[in-house]
Amino acid sequence: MGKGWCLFFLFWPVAAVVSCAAAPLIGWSFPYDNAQAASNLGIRIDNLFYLILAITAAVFIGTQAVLVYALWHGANNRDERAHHTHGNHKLELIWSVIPGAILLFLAIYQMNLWADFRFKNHYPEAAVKAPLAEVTARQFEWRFRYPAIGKKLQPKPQPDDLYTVNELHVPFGRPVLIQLRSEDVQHSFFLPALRIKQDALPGLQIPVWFEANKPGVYDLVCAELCGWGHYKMKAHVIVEPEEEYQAYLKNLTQQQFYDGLGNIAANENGSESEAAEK
Amino acid sequence: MSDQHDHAYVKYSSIFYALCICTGLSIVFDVIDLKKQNIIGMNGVVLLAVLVLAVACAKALFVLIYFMHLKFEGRWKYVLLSPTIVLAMGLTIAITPDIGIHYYTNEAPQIDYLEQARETAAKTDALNPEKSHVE
Amino acid sequence: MSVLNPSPTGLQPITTHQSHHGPGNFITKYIFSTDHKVIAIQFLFTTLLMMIVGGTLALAVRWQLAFPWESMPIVGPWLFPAEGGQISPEFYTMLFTMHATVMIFLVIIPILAGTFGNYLIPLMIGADDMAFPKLNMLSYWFMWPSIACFGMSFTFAGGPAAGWTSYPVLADLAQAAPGSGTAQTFWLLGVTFVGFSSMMGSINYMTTIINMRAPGMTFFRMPLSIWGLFITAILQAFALPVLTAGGFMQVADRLFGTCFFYPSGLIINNADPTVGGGQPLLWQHLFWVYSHPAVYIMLLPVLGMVSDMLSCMCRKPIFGYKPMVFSMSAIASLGFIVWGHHMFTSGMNPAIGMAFMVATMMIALPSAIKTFNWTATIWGGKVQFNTVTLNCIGFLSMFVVGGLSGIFMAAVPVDVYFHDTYFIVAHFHYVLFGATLFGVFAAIHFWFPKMFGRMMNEKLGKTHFVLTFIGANGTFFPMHFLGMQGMPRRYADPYLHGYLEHLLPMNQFMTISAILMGAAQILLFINLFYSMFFGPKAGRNPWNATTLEWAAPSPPPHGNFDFVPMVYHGPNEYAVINGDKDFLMQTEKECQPPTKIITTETDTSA
Amino acid sequence: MGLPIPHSKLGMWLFLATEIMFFSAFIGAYIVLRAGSPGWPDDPEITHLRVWAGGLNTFVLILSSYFVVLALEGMKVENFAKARRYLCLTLLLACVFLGIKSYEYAGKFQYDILPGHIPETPRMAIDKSMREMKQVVDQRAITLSAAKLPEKTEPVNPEDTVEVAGVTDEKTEEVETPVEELRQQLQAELAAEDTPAARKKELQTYFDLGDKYRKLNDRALEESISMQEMNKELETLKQDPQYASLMAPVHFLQPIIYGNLFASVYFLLTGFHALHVVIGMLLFIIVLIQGRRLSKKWKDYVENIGLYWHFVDLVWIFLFPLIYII
Ligand code: HEA
Ligand code: HEA
Ligand code: CUA
Ligand SMILES: [Cu+2]
Repeated sequence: MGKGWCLFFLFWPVAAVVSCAAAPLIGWSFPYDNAQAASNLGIRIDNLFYLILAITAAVFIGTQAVLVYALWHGANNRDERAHHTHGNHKLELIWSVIPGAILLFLAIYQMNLWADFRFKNHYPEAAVKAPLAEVTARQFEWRFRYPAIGKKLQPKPQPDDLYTVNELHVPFGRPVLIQLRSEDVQHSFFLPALRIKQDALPGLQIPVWFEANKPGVYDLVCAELCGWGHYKMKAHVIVEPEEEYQAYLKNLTQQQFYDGLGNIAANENGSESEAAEK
Repeated sequence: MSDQHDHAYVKYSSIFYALCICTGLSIVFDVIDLKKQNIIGMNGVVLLAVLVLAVACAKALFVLIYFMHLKFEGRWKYVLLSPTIVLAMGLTIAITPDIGIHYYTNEAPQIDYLEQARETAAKTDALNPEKSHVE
Repeated sequence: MSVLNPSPTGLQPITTHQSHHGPGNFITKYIFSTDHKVIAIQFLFTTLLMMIVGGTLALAVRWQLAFPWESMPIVGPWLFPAEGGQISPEFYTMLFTMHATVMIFLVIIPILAGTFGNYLIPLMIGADDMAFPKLNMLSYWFMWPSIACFGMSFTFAGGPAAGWTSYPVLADLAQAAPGSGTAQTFWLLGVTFVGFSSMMGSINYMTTIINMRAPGMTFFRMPLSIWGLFITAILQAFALPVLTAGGFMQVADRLFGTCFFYPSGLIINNADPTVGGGQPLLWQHLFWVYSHPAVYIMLLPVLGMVSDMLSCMCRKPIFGYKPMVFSMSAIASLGFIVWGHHMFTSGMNPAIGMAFMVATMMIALPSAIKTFNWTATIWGGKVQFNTVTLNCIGFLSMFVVGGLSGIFMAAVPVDVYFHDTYFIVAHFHYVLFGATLFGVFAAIHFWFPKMFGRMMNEKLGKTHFVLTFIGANGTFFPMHFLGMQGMPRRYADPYLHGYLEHLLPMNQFMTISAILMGAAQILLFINLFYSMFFGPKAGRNPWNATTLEWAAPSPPPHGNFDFVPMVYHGPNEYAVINGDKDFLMQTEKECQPPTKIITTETDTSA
Repeated sequence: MGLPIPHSKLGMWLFLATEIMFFSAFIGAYIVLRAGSPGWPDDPEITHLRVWAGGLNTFVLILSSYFVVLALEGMKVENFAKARRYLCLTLLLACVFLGIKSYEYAGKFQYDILPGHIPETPRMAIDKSMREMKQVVDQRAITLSAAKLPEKTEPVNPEDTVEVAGVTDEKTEEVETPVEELRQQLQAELAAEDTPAARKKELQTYFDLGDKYRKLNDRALEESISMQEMNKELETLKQDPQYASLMAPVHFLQPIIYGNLFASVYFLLTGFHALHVVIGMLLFIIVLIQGRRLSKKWKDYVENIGLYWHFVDLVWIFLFPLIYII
């Protein structure tokens, strides 16, 4: 009887480990392109993930193996009485210090990565100097505001700014910075491919930087509950080479300031509604 | 304790007077209007806050120790009250970096209002030197 | 089954019920009872009822995820005739909000503190009742206004629409979530009422444990269950007022035009810009200051009870009693300083984010100590494979999975990716369902004989365990993979997004597992009700356990003990070397020499 | 086993610990919100906070705390008459406290310093004044015509504004009393020969006020009026005996930056404190209605409510400097 149960409790961790090991092979892993992050920071995050995965896998296999072994013995214990003990100080010490050391190591190990991602004084200077765009989340769409070509992004909207909805173009190969804000409730700027996530908080303007290293079209989704349409804040981030990006901006300027007579009225106010594509 | 209650009785009234004096003291701090001054290199508001809160703590201690008889209680009072106070203060301190100070750009329109108010105040001051109510 | 003879070691039997007015008529006996055991059983049935509600809501959530926008079977056409029986996105939001609310506030917290806290505390420390029996009764009856409020918010247009975390601005302003105006207010009131209920309970438990222990029951002779419940009560007492305060602020925002949680100038749903000045992050802090300790409130009693049960079922003293106590205290005190790990991506100051990350990493340490101590308790024991043990082992292996996934999220950079994806959902279902509920199942089977005087059916119990275990793993393990693939939580239709399209089959598999798991719960209910009336009679001490409650009659009478409880040693004296039996109850001064054959009396009181 | 104090007292102390957490959440929220809001209003001229009122209340509470201690002394020596006397005095002082508090609240209502009501810029203030004045004028039109044609003023059908259950919050279009129509009727009435003189005078006042409003409103819309000027205009109108009674609901408005947050915090903190005072009063009343039946049995009870009352005092001791002085 007892042995059957031991097998039952053996079966499940084995299944878990096997499915985890098989996961990358059958695509149950990070999304896109061979589970490779599309940014260097993302790759570092993935590596941290794999490190933790290795540690936790070892801990998981270890604890489950010992558990099943102990159960197996306990089930077959023919002694009249169990072994009488109230504990063992040395053992307690060992199994407090070792996990403690591992955890402390993990905590310290990741600090740099976190600092690079979020500490303002670690942001790449080039990106901070010329923010790419302002991203405004609202129920239930993403709005983007680029500065006019050759100008700098101002905190307040300017008449010659360029606007798009639900489509953000980003050049690759250089770090870029967006100013994230929200017009109504809380949203979250989630770019799975780049392992970027940052909530858009009403009342704050949060700078987020990233550096895409692969061209492509990536999904941008909202990861903070923002109302009934939370699931449909669907947008794309299009990562393209610098020239294409510049061309895109030019094109956008033309579209937005076309006065219907074949002229580009670059300095008149570009109304939002005109720019809204969808 | 009941054998010495006469003694305690006298004490209660002196505690009461001490509390009144403290209250008077904090009103005095308000009246001399420390806010506008800059004493010993300290921002007036901070100095005022430190002073009146110190007075408040003194008062609180009086009430706790004598009126609430903590002086006569066993050691459980420390076990109960010290974690509470640590948690209560810790809570405030822990949320200060997020809400009391803004790490990211504060977009509150009030900041613009403040700017506008300063401008108009400067204008009206130039026009008529009367005190205007605008902050 | 050997029955303990309560008198050999000089226990004085109580002949008259001193100081105890009799139970009175039906109403004071069963409905407005002040007897902690009756209140506990009231809590038990209420929470089990609520579990059906919460579970059914979960199944509706799963239905939408597996068959998006398809008409719900049976109830759909009746609920939403207009939409052709399909779940609308608002309704989906309400579903998971209410699912979490019901499960957390009306199932897990009350079943642990309300049922087991009430039942076990006086019995295990040798008191005749709680310190404040009337307050205890009130704490049960305050559940009902809260159930009523949640019910109201459920039926109101749109339902509460902000998740169980109720983040402002969405939850704060009626125009932010169309239709949920009044519902959200009712939701907040409901939370406030459960808050009052837990508050009264926790003050009562603390007072009882501090002041009413039987002679000889020093703190370090208390069973670990009592330690777990005691620390839980402390956590609750210190953390809950903060949520109550925050809740009042949010209610004021909604009803009285205050503006604690929203800034000026928001244009929501095309309404006029808001006039405010507050900050949404403040709510998140206040909420998690309570709700992180709350997740340990949902765990610590189970940690304690599992320790006692495992020790009994392996016939071995718990390995490292004091380390167990200290690690529970460490979990509780560290639990107060890690709340920020829910807010890593919320726009909080990254420096304190780092501090919270270190604290969160460190909180795994006491959990590790506990895990290893349990394993060491099993090691070398004589394991009895009954339902109780199986659920305990189930608890252990699920807790390790849930805890280890917590480590990923504690790592801030990784959490940046995992935050608000299904990885989180996997994590907390492993700890909440996997750990806590399995612990609760074990505890129900373990203390059922004491509560009702009859044993539960083993076959049904084992079948229930196997099906639940398979169902739970089948439902919740794949959630890790969903999370890795970046599927955000709280999505009514994730398949709208290109990179998630292919996840439908996996979700369907999970839904089938969930239905299996839900169906398995029916066995539990059958077992409970069948055994209450037809189970074999249990004596005083069917498990040969050592703690005080097993020395009392089953079920214990009003006033609990028919002798004056005296405690001589620690709670888990199993495998004693030279006794006539392999355990020594806390009431027994020393073992009888093994040669002497003890005459077992049948239950004296029943 | 346990501590050498009664359960009730231990329970009370534990409860007070939870109360400390409760108030520290409020106070902490206040402190951080204030620190995070540049330009928090602290000028008593603007916020209408009266330090003397707060100070007096502090004194009142301290005195009442002192009396509670004396009452407990009375209980200890079984001098129940003394205990009752002092408890009565405490109750009285609690009433005084609430009296002063309501005086302060009344002041806030008078200046409309209420959460959600406060304009934060001069423009908002002007707009709000104009809104209030428009309401006054329209209301006047309605009352005037109601005096003539009572059936015209049936209240708006309540069902029209009730939230329609289901999909959205959108209110069905509000059925407004067509003020413009009323105005024309009144105009005709004014012009008519047979209207009594008193009535004519009333009507004339109404039209004059209406004109004044429109002029002011035009200037407000053109943004050619400053807030000071606006307030001056309103003041002259209010001073005018003709309009004084009509203009009563119109406030002198001061823009207060972060005023709404300030008012929110003020009412939250003092409101919850006042709630605790009221609960304390109920507890005292429970003892006092025992009358002569007060006996030794009640000593613990008095001690515990005493502890509670001291705690209420303690909270105020912190609220006073935090709200009134800093
Ligand atoms: C009973 C409930 C419970 C418990 C016990 C825990 C335990 C833990 N939780 Fe969990 N958590 C929740 C319930 C719980 N959690 C809920 C409900 C949420 C989501 C709320 C929401 O957003 O809706 C959540 C969310 C949550 C987050 C936020 C994620 C996000 O939203 O971005 C984080 C991040 O750090 C986290 C971490 C942890 C950690 C580190 C532990 C640790 O305590 C775990 C410790 C245990 C172990 C580690 C296993 C045993 C140890 C060993 C075998 C030793 C060896 C191990 C090592 C050396 C690694 N949890
Ligand atoms: C203790 C807490 C607890 C428990 C026990 C559960 C149990 C379950 N949960 Fe829950 N869940 C939460 C707490 C809990 N959950 C929380 C906090 C959230 C977050 C909400 C938020 O985002 O705000 C959440 C969110 C959540 C989601 C994510 C929704 C989303 O983000 O979009 C899902 C999806 O699968 C889910 C599924 C389930 C399932 C299938 C069960 C099953 O285990 C349930 C099984 C039990 C039963 C079915 C009951 C028994 C029923 C009967 C006996 C009746 C008869 C049976 C039938 C009709 C079949 N839960
Ligand atoms: Cu925007 Cu979710
Ligand atoms: Cu947590």
